Amino acid sequence: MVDLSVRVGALTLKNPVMPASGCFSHEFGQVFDLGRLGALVTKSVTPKLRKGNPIPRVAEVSQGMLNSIGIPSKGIDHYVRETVPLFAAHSSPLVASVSADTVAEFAQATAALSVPGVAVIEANISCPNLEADGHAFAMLPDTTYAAVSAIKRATPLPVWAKLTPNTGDIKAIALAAERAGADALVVANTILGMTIDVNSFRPTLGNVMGGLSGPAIKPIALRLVFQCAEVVSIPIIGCGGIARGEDVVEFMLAGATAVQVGTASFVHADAMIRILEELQAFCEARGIGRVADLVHRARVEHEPIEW
Amino acid sequence: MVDLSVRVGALTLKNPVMPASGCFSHEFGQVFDLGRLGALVTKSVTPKLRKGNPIPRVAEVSQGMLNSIGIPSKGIDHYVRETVPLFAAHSSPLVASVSADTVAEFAQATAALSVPGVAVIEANISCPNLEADGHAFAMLPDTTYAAVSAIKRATPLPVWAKLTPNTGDIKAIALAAERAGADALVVANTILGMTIDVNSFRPTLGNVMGGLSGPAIKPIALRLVFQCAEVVSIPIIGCGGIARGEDVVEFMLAGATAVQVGTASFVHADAMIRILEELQAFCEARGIGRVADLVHRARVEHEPIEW
Amino acid sequence: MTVAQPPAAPTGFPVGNAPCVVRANRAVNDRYRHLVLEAPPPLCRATPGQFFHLLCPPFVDNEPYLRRPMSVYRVAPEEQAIEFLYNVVGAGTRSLARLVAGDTMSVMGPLGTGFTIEPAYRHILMVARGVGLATMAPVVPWACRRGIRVTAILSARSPQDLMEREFAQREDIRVHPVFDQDGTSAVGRVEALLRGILDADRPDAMFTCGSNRLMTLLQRLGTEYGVYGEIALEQQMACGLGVCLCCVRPIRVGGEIEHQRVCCEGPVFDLQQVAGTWRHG
Amino acid sequence: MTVAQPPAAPTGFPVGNAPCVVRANRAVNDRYRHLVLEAPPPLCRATPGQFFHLLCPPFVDNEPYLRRPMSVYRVAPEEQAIEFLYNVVGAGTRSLARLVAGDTMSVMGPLGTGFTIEPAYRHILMVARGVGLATMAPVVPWACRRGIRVTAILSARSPQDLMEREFAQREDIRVHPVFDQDGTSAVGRVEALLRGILDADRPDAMFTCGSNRLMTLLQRLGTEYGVYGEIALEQQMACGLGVCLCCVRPIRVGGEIEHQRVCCEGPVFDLQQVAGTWRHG
Ligand SMILES: Cc1cc2nc3c(=O)[nH]c(=O)nc-3n(C[C@H](O)[C@H](O)[C@H](O)COP(=O)(O)OP(=O)(O)OC[C@H]3O[C@@H](n4cnc5c(N)ncnc54)[C@H](O)[C@@H]3O)c2cc1C
Ligand SMILES: Cc1cc2nc3c(=O)[nH]c(=O)nc-3n(C[C@H](O)[C@H](O)[C@H](O)COP(=O)(O)OP(=O)(O)OC[C@H]3O[C@@H](n4cnc5c(N)ncnc54)[C@H](O)[C@@H]3O)c2cc1C
Ligand SMILES: Cc1cc2nc3c(=O)[nH]c(=O)nc-3n(C[C@H](O)[C@H](O)[C@H](O)COP(=O)(O)O)c2cc1C
Ligand SMILES: Cc1cc2nc3c(=O)[nH]c(=O)nc-3n(C[C@H](O)[C@H](O)[C@H](O)COP(=O)(O)O)c2cc1C
Ligand code: FES
Ligand code: FES
Repeated sequence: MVDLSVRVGALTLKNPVMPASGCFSHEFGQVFDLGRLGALVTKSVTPKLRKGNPIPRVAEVSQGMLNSIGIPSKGIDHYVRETVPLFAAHSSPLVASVSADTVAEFAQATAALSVPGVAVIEANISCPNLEADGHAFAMLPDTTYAAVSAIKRATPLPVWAKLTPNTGDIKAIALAAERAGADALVVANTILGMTIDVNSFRPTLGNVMGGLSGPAIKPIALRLVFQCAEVVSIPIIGCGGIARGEDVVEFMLAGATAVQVGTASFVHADAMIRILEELQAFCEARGIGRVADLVHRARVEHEPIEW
Repeated sequence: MVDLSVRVGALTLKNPVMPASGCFSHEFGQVFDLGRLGALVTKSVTPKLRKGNPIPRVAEVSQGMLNSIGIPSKGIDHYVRETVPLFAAHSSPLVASVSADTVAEFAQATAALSVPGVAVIEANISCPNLEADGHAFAMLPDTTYAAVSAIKRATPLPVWAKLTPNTGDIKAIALAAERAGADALVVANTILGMTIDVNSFRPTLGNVMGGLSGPAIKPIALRLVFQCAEVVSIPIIGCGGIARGEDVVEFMLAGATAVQVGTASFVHADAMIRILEELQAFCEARGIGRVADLVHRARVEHEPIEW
Repeated sequence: MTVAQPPAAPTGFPVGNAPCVVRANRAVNDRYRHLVLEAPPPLCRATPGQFFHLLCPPFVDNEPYLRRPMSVYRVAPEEQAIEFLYNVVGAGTRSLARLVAGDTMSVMGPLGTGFTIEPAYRHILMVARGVGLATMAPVVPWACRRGIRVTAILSARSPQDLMEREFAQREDIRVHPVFDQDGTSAVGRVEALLRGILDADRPDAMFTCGSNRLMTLLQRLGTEYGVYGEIALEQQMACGLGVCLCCVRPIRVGGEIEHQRVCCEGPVFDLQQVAGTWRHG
Repeated sequence: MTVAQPPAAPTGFPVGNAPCVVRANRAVNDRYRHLVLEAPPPLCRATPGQFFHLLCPPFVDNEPYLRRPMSVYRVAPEEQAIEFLYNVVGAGTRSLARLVAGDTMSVMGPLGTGFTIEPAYRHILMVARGVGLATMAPVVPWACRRGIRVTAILSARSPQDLMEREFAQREDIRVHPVFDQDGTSAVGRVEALLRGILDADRPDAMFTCGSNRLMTLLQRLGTEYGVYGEIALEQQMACGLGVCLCCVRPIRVGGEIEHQRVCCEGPVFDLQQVAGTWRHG
C-alpha cells in the first residue's frame, strides 16, 4: 500500500489531489464520492454581491478552454450559511476561496469566513485590485504582500495564496507571499487569453478576454511551480492542466506538495478519482512507498538558462 | 481575386504570411516555393559564436512543443557571407533576426547586418540581457527602450521588435518599443515552460526550461496582439500557434497586419502555403476584396474586465 | 408532478458516466443525423427534455476538447438504447458524424431538468423549429401513452428538412408543418395558426424549442390566453453538472433577473421567465 | 559514391509530403510491428539509412503533435510501397499500431543522408541491436544485388525478439545472432566474435545502429583494424528537414566538436566522428 498522505503546513491531507476553485461544487457528489478527495476547494466568494460576467462565458480552444465567468457571488453570509454545511458530512477539509476588490475587504471577508467547517482560507489574489488600476494583486510583490498580510492577520486559519501566471516575475511574488505569512502557495490561476469568431468578427467571450486553462497550460504552470520551489520554503500546491496521474507526479517532482485539478473535471466529471488511482498505480509500480517522497525530487543537473 | 498585400510600415508585402524566426531556413525550399511567402525571416544570429543549448532540445506537449535550442550562431559575418545569398534569388524580402547579450552588441550586430539583401532587422529582444541579470530585454520597458533605440540608430533599415509573452505588462513594453522607434512589433516569442520525465525524474529538456509554442499558446498570443493594438499605432505582426487560414483572420481582426508561422511548419512543412490558400479562400467566400481590410476589425462592444 | 424524477441509480450515483457503443449513426436527411447508442441502464433513465454530455472522439486536426450537450431524442430502456438527432455544425458534431457502429464514446447523463408534463393534461401544444424538435420529440410518446392529445407546429427551412416522421415517431398526433420556402413559417402566419388552435382547442400547456422568434411569440400568446408554457434553452457548456457557471441565461425570478444554469436549473425553463434572446455564433 | 543520390523528384521538390494509404500493419513478434504503406513514386526513392517523418493520427487522449522519424525498412518502387519496422514505445508508435489497412496518414520524405556503400566493396559487416536492424535492413538487398557479401551480428534480448528473417529478407547472408538471455550479447563475447570476423575475413566497412555499447566497441575495433565504419543515430526531432536545430548530436570534425543535425547531416555518420553517447528517456 502506498501512503498517499501529504502535509501542507500544519494540515495533513489524506492525498494530494483536490479540486481547483471554480471547478468544483457539491454537484460532483452526483458522480463520485467527494470524501475521497484530499481537500474540497470551493468557488471564490466575494463580500460584494456580484452577477458575474456577460455571456458567453466559455470558449473551447486547443486542449483547453477560456472562461470569463467572473466571480458571481451571493456574499460571505450566504456562503457560511448555505455552502459550508453542504460539506459538513465529508471528512475532507473545506478550503474556502475568497476574493475581494481591496485589501480591507479581503481582510473583512476572510474574518467572516473563518467559521467552524472551514479549514483553510485560499486567497484568490489573481483578481483585479480596484486600488491599483484593476491590476490583479498578485501581479506585483507589493500588492501581494499587502493583501496576504492583511488576510493573515484576519484569521487564525492557514492561508493559501493563489498566484497568477500573468505576472512577469513569479519568484518575487512567491517570496512576497511567503514573507507576508502565507502558509502555502497555489500555483497558479488561469492565463489571460482570447479568441475571436471569424464569422461574426466578435470575441467569442462576452467579456472579450478570459482565463486559459486545461492541458494547454500545463508546461507553463509546471515551470511556475518549479520556479517558486526554487525560492520559497512553504509548500506549493500545483495547478494548471493536470489531467492524469503522471501529471501529478510531474508537479510533485517540480516541487508541489499537492495539486489542484480544474478543467479536467469538466471533461470527465470523475477525473480527480481517476487521477488519484493513476497516481497510486504509478507509485505501486515503482515501489514508491510514500507519495510525499516525490516532492521536489526532479533531477536537475545544472542551472537552466532562462529567457 | 483577393488583394493579399499588406503594408508593414514602408514595406509592402505580397501577402501577410511569413515564417517565424528559428522555424525557417532555405531547406524548406525542398518542399515548396519560398517565393510565395510574404517575407523570409531567418533564425536569430548573434555577434558571439554560440553552440546552443544542451540536448535534448525539444519536447512534445499537448498541442505544442517546448524548445531549448538556444541560439547557436556562427556570427554575423558568416550570416552575411553564407545566409544572405541563399535568399537573393527570391522576391520576398529577407528579414534578419538578431539577438545579443548587451545593448552595445545589439547595435554593432545590427550595423553589420545592414547589407544589401537584408530588408528588415528583426530584433529578438526576448533573449537574456547579460547586463540585467539575464532577464530578457523585453521583460521591462526600460531595457526594451534602450535596446530598440540603440538598434534603430545603428541601421537605416526598418526595425521590428520581437516581444516576449513572459512579461507581466505587454502594453508598457509595446509602448516603450514604439517610443524607441520600432517600425513594427512582432508579438510574440515563446512562453517559458517545462516538462519532467516521470520515469527518469529528469527535465525532458537538456536546458530544464524552454519555450512553449504551437496551438496551445494561440489564445495567449492573440490576447497579447489585441492588447498591443490597443496602445500602439505601429503595425503588429502576430505570432503564436497559427496553423490555419482562420487563425490568420483571428490575428488580423485582433490588430495584426501580418503574421508569422513557426511550429506549424514542423508538423506540415508546407503549412504556410496551406495557410495562405485558406486565407485567400476565406476572403473569397465572404467577398472580402482586400485582406488588409481585416486588420483591427474585431467587433468589441465593451471594455473587457482584465484579471 | 414532473416527469423528471428518475428512480435511484443502481450505482448509487444519480448521474452516469459510461462508455457507450455506437449501434447506428445514419443521415436522416441532408442536415440531420440519427445516433443510436447502447447504454447501460443508469443512462436510460432520461426523461423528455433532459440531455447527455457527449465526449466527441478526436478524429482530426481540430479535435473537440470539451463535451457537447445533446438532448435525448429517444430512450428505450428495454433495448438499452439512447438516441440522438443532431445537426452537424462544428468540430464536435463533425466528430459525431464520423462514428460508425461498433465505436465507443464516453457519455455522461442524464442531466438537467426536463419538461413538466402533468398526467392530468388532456391536450398539449408543441412548437418546434429545426433541430429543436429532437429535444421535444420524446414528449410525444410520453404524452400519447398517457392519453394526452398532442398538436404540433413544426417549422423548417423546407419540406426536406422537416423531420415530421422522426418527431411523431409511431404516434398519432396532429402536425402543422410550416416552411421558410413557402412563407408559411413567417411569424404572422404562425401567429394566426396558433390563435386558431388556442381558440378552437385550448391546450393545457405549450412547449417550445429552437427559435427565438417563436419564443417571443409564444410568450405573448401564452400571457394573452393564460396558457402555461415551457421552453428548452441552449447555452455553451463546460461541466454540464452545475459546477462551472458557464451556461447561464438571464431568467426573471420575482421581478429580478437571475443568471440560471441551463445545465441544471434548465435546459427547460418556464417560458414566461426567460429574459432576452440569445444566438450562437 | 554514395547510395543516397535519388533521381530528381517529379514534382520538382526533392522531399515529398503526401497522404499514404495503409496496406498492412501487423505484429512481427511481441515487440515489433511491420507497417506497409502505399506511397506515391517521389517517396519511393528512399535509399538505405534514410527516413520518413510520419504524422501519427490522433486516436486517443494524449495525441501526438509532432511527427515521428522512422527509418525506411524496405522500399519497393515497383509496388509503390514503403515499409517500416517499429517498436511501440509511446504515444506516437501506439497511434501507429492502431492503423488498419485502408487508413491514410501523412508521410514526408525521404529525408536525411543514408549509408555510404561503395559498389567496389566486397564484404561488409553489419552490427545491429533491437529495432536498429530495421534501419540497416535495406542495406542487405542493396549489397547482395551488387555482389557484396554481408556478415551480420544481430543482438536482441531473446530469440523471440530477433528479427533475423526480417533482416536478411530473401538474401543469403551470414548471420550471428547474440542474446541477452544466454549472455552471448555481452560486450566481451561480441568483441571476441567481431575479432574473429575481422581477423578471418576483413570487411571493407562496418555499419551499426541501435546500441551505444556496440558503438563504442566498434569505434575501438575500427581504429585498431583500420576499418571504416558508419552508424545511424537517433535524436528527438521536430522539423526533420534541417530547419529547427532540435536534433543535433555532438560530432567530431577536425579536432573540434560540432553540433550536427541528425535529420540532414545524419542520421548516418562516420562511426569515428560520433562524440559521446545518448539515451532516450
Ligand atoms: C441542452 C442542450 C441540448 C441540445 N440538444 C441538441 C440536439 O438534440 N441536437 C442538436 O443537433 N443539437 C443540440 N444542441 C446543440 C449542440 O450542443 C451544439 O450544436 C453542439 O454543441 C455544437 O458543437 P460543435 O462542436 O459541432 O459546434 P461548434 O460551433 O464548433 O462549437 C463550438 C462550441 O460552442 C458550443 N455550441 C455551439 N452551438 C451550441 C448550441 N446551440 N448550444 C450549446 N452549445 C453550443 C459547443 O458545445 C462548443 O463548445 C443542444 C444544446 C444544449 C445546450
Ligand atoms: C532517424 C530515425 C530513425 C528511426 N527509425 C526507427 C525505426 O525504424 N523503428 C523504430 O521502431 N524506431 C525508429 N526510430 C525511433 C522512433 O522515432 C521513436 O521510437 C519514436 O519517435 C517514439 O515515439 P513515441 O511517441 O512512440 O514515443 P515517446 O517516447 O512517447 O516519444 C516522445 C518524444 O520523443 C521522441 N523520441 C522518443 N524516442 C525516440 C528515439 N529513439 N529517437 C528519436 N526520437 C525519439 C518522439 O519522437 C517524441 O517526440 C528512429 C528514430 C530516428 C531519429
Ligand atoms: C470555469 C472556471 C472557473 C474558475 N473560477 C475560479 C475562481 O473562482 N477562483 C479561482 O481562484 N480560480 C478559478 N479558476 C481557476 C482554476 O481554479 C485553476 O486555477 C485553473 O483553471 C487552472 O487549472 P486547470 O488547468 O486544471 O483548470 C476557474 C477556472 C475555470 C476553468
Ligand atoms: C525550434 C524553435 C526555434 C526558435 N528560435 C527562435 C529564434 O532564434 N529567434 C526568435 O526570435 N524566435 C525563435 N523562436 C520563436 C518563434 O519564432 C515563435 O515566436 C514561436 O515559436 C511562436 O510561434 P509558433 O507557435 O507559431 O511556433 C523559435 C521557436 C521554435 C519552436
Ligand atoms: S455547464 Fe457548467 S454549470 Fe452548466
Ligand atoms: S529535426 Fe529540425 S533540424 Fe533536425
